[in-house]
Amino acid sequence: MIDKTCLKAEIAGIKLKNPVMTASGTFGYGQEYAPFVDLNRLGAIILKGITLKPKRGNPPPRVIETPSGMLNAIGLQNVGVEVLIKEKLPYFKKFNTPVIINISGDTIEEYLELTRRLGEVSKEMGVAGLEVNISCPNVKKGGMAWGTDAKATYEIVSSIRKVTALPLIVKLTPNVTDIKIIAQAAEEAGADALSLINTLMGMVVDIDSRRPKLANVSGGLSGPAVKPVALWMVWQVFQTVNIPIIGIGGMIKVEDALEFIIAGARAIEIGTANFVNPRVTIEIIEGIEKYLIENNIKDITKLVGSMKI
Amino acid sequence: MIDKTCLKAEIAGIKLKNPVMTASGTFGYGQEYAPFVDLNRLGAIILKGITLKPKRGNPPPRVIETPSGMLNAIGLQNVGVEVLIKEKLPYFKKFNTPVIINISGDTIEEYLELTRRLGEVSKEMGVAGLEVNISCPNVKKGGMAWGTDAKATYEIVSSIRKVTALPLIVKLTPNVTDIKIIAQAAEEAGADALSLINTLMGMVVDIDSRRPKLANVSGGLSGPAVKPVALWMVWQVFQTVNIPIIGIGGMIKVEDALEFIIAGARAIEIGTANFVNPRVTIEIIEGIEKYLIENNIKDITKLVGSMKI
Amino acid sequence: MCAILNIKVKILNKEEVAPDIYLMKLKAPEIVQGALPGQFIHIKCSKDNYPLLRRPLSIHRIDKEKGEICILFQVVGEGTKLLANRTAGDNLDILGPIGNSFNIYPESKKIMIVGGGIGVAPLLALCEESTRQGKEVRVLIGALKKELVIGEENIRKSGAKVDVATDDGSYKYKGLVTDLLEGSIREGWLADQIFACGPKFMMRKIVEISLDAHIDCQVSLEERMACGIGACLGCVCKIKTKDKKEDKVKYKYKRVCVDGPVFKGSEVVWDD
Amino acid sequence: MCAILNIKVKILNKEEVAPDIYLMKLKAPEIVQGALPGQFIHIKCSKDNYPLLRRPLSIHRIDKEKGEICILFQVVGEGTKLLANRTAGDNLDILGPIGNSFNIYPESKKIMIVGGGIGVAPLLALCEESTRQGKEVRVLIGALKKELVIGEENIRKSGAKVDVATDDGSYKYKGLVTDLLEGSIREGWLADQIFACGPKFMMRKIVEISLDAHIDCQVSLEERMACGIGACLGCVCKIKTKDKKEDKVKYKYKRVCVDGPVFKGSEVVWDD
Ligand SMILES: Cc1cc2nc3c(=O)[nH]c(=O)nc-3n(C[C@H](O)[C@H](O)[C@H](O)COP(=O)(O)OP(=O)(O)OC[C@H]3O[C@@H](n4cnc5c(N)ncnc54)[C@H](O)[C@@H]3O)c2cc1C
Ligand SMILES: Cc1cc2nc3c(=O)[nH]c(=O)nc-3n(C[C@H](O)[C@H](O)[C@H](O)COP(=O)(O)OP(=O)(O)OC[C@H]3O[C@@H](n4cnc5c(N)ncnc54)[C@H](O)[C@@H]3O)c2cc1C
Ligand SMILES: Cc1cc2nc3c(=O)[nH]c(=O)nc-3n(C[C@H](O)[C@H](O)[C@H](O)COP(=O)(O)O)c2cc1C
Ligand SMILES: Cc1cc2nc3c(=O)[nH]c(=O)nc-3n(C[C@H](O)[C@H](O)[C@H](O)COP(=O)(O)O)c2cc1C
Ligand code: FES
Ligand code: FES
Repeated sequence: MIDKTCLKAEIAGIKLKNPVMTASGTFGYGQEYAPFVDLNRLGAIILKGITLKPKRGNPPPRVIETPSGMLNAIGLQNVGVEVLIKEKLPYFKKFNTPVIINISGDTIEEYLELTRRLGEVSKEMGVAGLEVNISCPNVKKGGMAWGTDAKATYEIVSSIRKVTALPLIVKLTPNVTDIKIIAQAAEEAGADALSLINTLMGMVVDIDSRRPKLANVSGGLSGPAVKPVALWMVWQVFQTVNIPIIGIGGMIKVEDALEFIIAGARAIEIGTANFVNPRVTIEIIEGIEKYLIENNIKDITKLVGSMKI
Repeated sequence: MIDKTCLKAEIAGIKLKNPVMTASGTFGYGQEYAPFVDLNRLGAIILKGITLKPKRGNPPPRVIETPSGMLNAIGLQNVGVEVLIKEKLPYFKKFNTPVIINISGDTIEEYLELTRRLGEVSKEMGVAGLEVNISCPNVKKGGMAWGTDAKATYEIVSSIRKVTALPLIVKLTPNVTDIKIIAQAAEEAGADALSLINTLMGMVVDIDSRRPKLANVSGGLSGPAVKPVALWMVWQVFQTVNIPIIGIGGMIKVEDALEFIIAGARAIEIGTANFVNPRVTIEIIEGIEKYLIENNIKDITKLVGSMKI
Repeated sequence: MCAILNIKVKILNKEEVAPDIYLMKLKAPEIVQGALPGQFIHIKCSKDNYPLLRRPLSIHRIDKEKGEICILFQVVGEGTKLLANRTAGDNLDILGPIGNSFNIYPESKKIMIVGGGIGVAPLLALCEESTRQGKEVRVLIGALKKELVIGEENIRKSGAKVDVATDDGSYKYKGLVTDLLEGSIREGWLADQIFACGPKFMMRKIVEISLDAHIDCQVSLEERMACGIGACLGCVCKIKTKDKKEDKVKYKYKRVCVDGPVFKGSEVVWDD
Repeated sequence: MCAILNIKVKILNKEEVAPDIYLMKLKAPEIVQGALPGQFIHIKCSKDNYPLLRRPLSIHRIDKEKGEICILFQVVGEGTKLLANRTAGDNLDILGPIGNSFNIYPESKKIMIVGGGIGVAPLLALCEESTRQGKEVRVLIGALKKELVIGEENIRKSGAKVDVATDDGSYKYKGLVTDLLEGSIREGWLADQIFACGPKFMMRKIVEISLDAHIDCQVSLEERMACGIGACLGCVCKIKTKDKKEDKVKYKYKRVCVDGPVFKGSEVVWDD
């Protein structure tokens, strides 16, 4: 048995100590989890989705538990890019973990302006890369509309590509007939990496009031319930594109993370599980290391996409 | 409080004692559940998907549990329509519950021949209607391909419509970008009712062997995990079409069934839950009746689609 | 406010104090020192991941000497049912203490505390702290019926004067606890602060009464939670904003978990 | 075969008989009369719906007089872990008895029973029935190591001759249980029937041995199950078909749950 292994990963040119990142919207602005997690140990931190202007978000109730999952309809409540730059990013100066900004907009112009603004400050504020959210199911305009159509995906990604040299991760929605086509469009448009999946559209009804349980009617399903769907999509996309894939969806224990890596994910994002176990990211990092050592795998890259069928 | 309520439903001209049916593939050929369920009490029985010729199905393992759900890749193993007619349908002569045949094929011609054959014997053998499966994710040819494209849906449904006067229920797949468009195509093509959802595509990986846990690689996700997705789709389709909707997906207790009815389902199908609790259909029928009485609802049709948003 | 910890605490005792209402004592020396009345803990009710999310429960009692806290909860669904099935000796995975706590002003002399149903849960700790600070404390408890009146004895023991209203009149005053509040104000017992926790309609009414009587009022809100630590923005409530010109809607969303759960009554926007 | 019932049975007793291996006694008068060696029950391990599906476990022992059955199981995942946590007095929701059972031919005089690991579970009932019918019974038990040898004593008590092989040699013969089988055949103890249950590779080897020795052999197969009653077609295994001309592949899928779990060794197609 070997006694050391290499967990390093490189995604879109971003160098990661290990492949474990935090999924946007589930780790706040990072600081909230600092009491539980040594942020220096994470592969990367992806912050709550940001927009050009602050966003109020949807009315409550915004979250509801479902069997082995949850629906959320936060509606992208966020402080806006300027407050992010002024008040949230400085916090990360003391850490050496890459910070990736998840961006959203109602229009292409908003995405572009946001990208430019983050580009301007990227060196100074330590923005390692952008994750372009074209898959948010909880906002009226924009959001998922981009991610459900290959042409729209190509258009927005290539537009963003033109205005930035920052590493560009495009986050895909599972609410599509064929995610391979969308993935290809994003790759052709210049994405450096793809992350998937965002949430599945869902609803829960209150049988007493006969109303939806979420004020927004629908919400996005996440958590263990969606893991099989996410894994299947990662595997599909892995066979289709040449850029790295970040797996997301329902991981709550190390075995789940390993499944994604074996199915082709070069890195992974942990979302809902943070709510259940705030130390889950660290436990998964340690678990991956243990698995690699026990299986005599000297470098995690050997495991990526190693699934035999 | 009222002391009696009416559970009757009519779907595609088929008269049901109550809205609770069994989902295809989860109730075998009916007889398997007779030790547990008085088949006369069911709204309708939908049998395992049938094809023109017998089908061997996929190699094992074919099923695997997932968080609050399961994946299956049976691959439509079935006895073929002739054995169905000769050996399976006669059993139902002693019951007065409508029997609906779920049909599949590799080509339009197969669907048509199957439809014609079942039409020929429908009077004699008591075939109440057909559920057209254009949404099976576990077969190589045909299957889901029809259900993921509006044009293909229109083509196959209108072709079948031309050769039969039998009540026609079209079963939709959730693996699409916009189920409303598919639903509309089926309605325009002459479907009498729609049933949704079939299973979501998913996969599970064995981290020891680094192989998919299902021999077929992917399978169809069902069970409580998918309920929020199914509910959302039922609600979407309910707002789009004028024909009745049969809700399917993850129901395991009466509250779940009520959610679907409130969201627009005139009837419901219970699938995976039969495996967990073989008497679940009866318990749900009784529970719906209790709810209606307690809420002073004299007729279940008042509840259908009563969701306020 | 001290940092939120994620720890395993031992269940020392569990008791069904009223039908479907449980009192549970936890050994939690790590968090008891920093814990304040009005704060809550976020609990993993089962040993596996089903149900998935944690459940927020108020800190009912804080015993700094023994290093113990109590929770008082009603079984309403799967999470609380599983929690009620946990037994003494078991370890419970909790996050806490969380939230801003009730703010007792040093200058306040008279404190009115109003609890409805299981809403009394966070109020015993508040009551004990208020009497400890030498305030004159009155407590009004509302419940559906006699068996569901909880905490009366402990609250009285803490030195507060207690009155009870039951909806069906099976115990003491028949009617709403808000009637008692109005009565006491009419009688001239004017508190410097009112604290309330209970059903929304009750708190809303109490806020109205307090505004009419010009008494400062704090309420403890509830909302469905995911993270419980301020990260997910799932648990928001509407809080009035100072009349900024650009802000047409005049409210913003604040997180119940870490911006609350206690808010000034006058700031809460009650809708539906 | 009697009808499959869905009943609640009381757990009378639970015991950890080896590391992570539990013996559980159930009061099940409704099903014990019709139960046969080789059949199984399909168990809801938890009280809620997580894990979702039932778990199949063989009937280890049938006590018709007392109306009791036993199960013997190894904790390998969530379902069996939850089952191991259930306690005496609890009710267990089961479906059963299910399956075709081992077929002891009336004319057989000598019976060889081979079990590997937890595969001995269904074999005690078979052994007791065989000796009851007056057969001469030999049992070979294989295990990884001494602590994991289970059932030896009860099997011996039933009147059978028992031999044991452990992989690490920590108890009796060091090596595979199939070595013992080959040895006994070499020594000239030729059974009329061989029954086997255990890991796939072991059963495959036993079938080979039995074919070479021209001894009729039955094996009990395992496959992942959903319904457990023949409806879902989830649990199939490959069974050879009589050489029909049209059938190129020469096998068909049969359901382990109701067409099995016991199959003729010579009919099973072993792949991967
Ligand atoms: C800050 C805070 C403190 C609380 N303190 C206490 C306490 O001390 N004692 C106590 O008994 N309860 C308290 N609650 C409510 C408690 O959290 C819920 O009753 C519990 O989460 C229900 O979980 P469940 O799984 O049993 O029910 P579920 O199955 O989740 O839901 C059952 C019903 O309970 C209601 N409910 C569920 N979650 C919440 C929630 N977060 N807020 C409001 N209603 C909810 C819903 O109406 C639902 O229909 C508190 C809630 C908050 C937000
Ligand atoms: C007819 C039949 C009779 C059985 N009798 C016994 C018995 O008497 N005693 C006993 O200990 N076990 C028996 N088994 C195996 C037992 O059903 C599984 O160990 C159990 O279902 C595992 O459930 P789990 O939730 O603990 O593990 P899971 O978390 O579901 O799985 C853990 C591991 O167990 C294996 N496994 C799970 N389900 C099965 C299955 N159905 N068949 C084979 N392997 C499986 C898998 O390799 C998996 O990696 C029997 C199986 C069958 C089909
Ligand atoms: C409360 C919540 C908020 C989320 N907010 C965002 C967001 O702002 N931007 C984004 O791209 N994804 C967002 N997501 C989606 C997650 O990043 C992730 O893609 C999804 O939850 C699936 O992963 P999980 O099952 O591990 O949670 C959010 C998810 C949750 C649960
Ligand atoms: C084991 C299994 C077999 C199935 N076979 C069929 C089938 O033959 N035809 C079909 O239309 N749907 C089939 N389905 C899908 C179900 O009918 C149903 O649409 C789906 O399982 C969702 O419902 P549920 O969550 O209640 O199980 C099958 C599902 C399962 C679990
Ligand atoms: S529960 Fe997540 S922010 Fe309050
Ligand atoms: S488990 Fe369903 S057919 Fe065997």
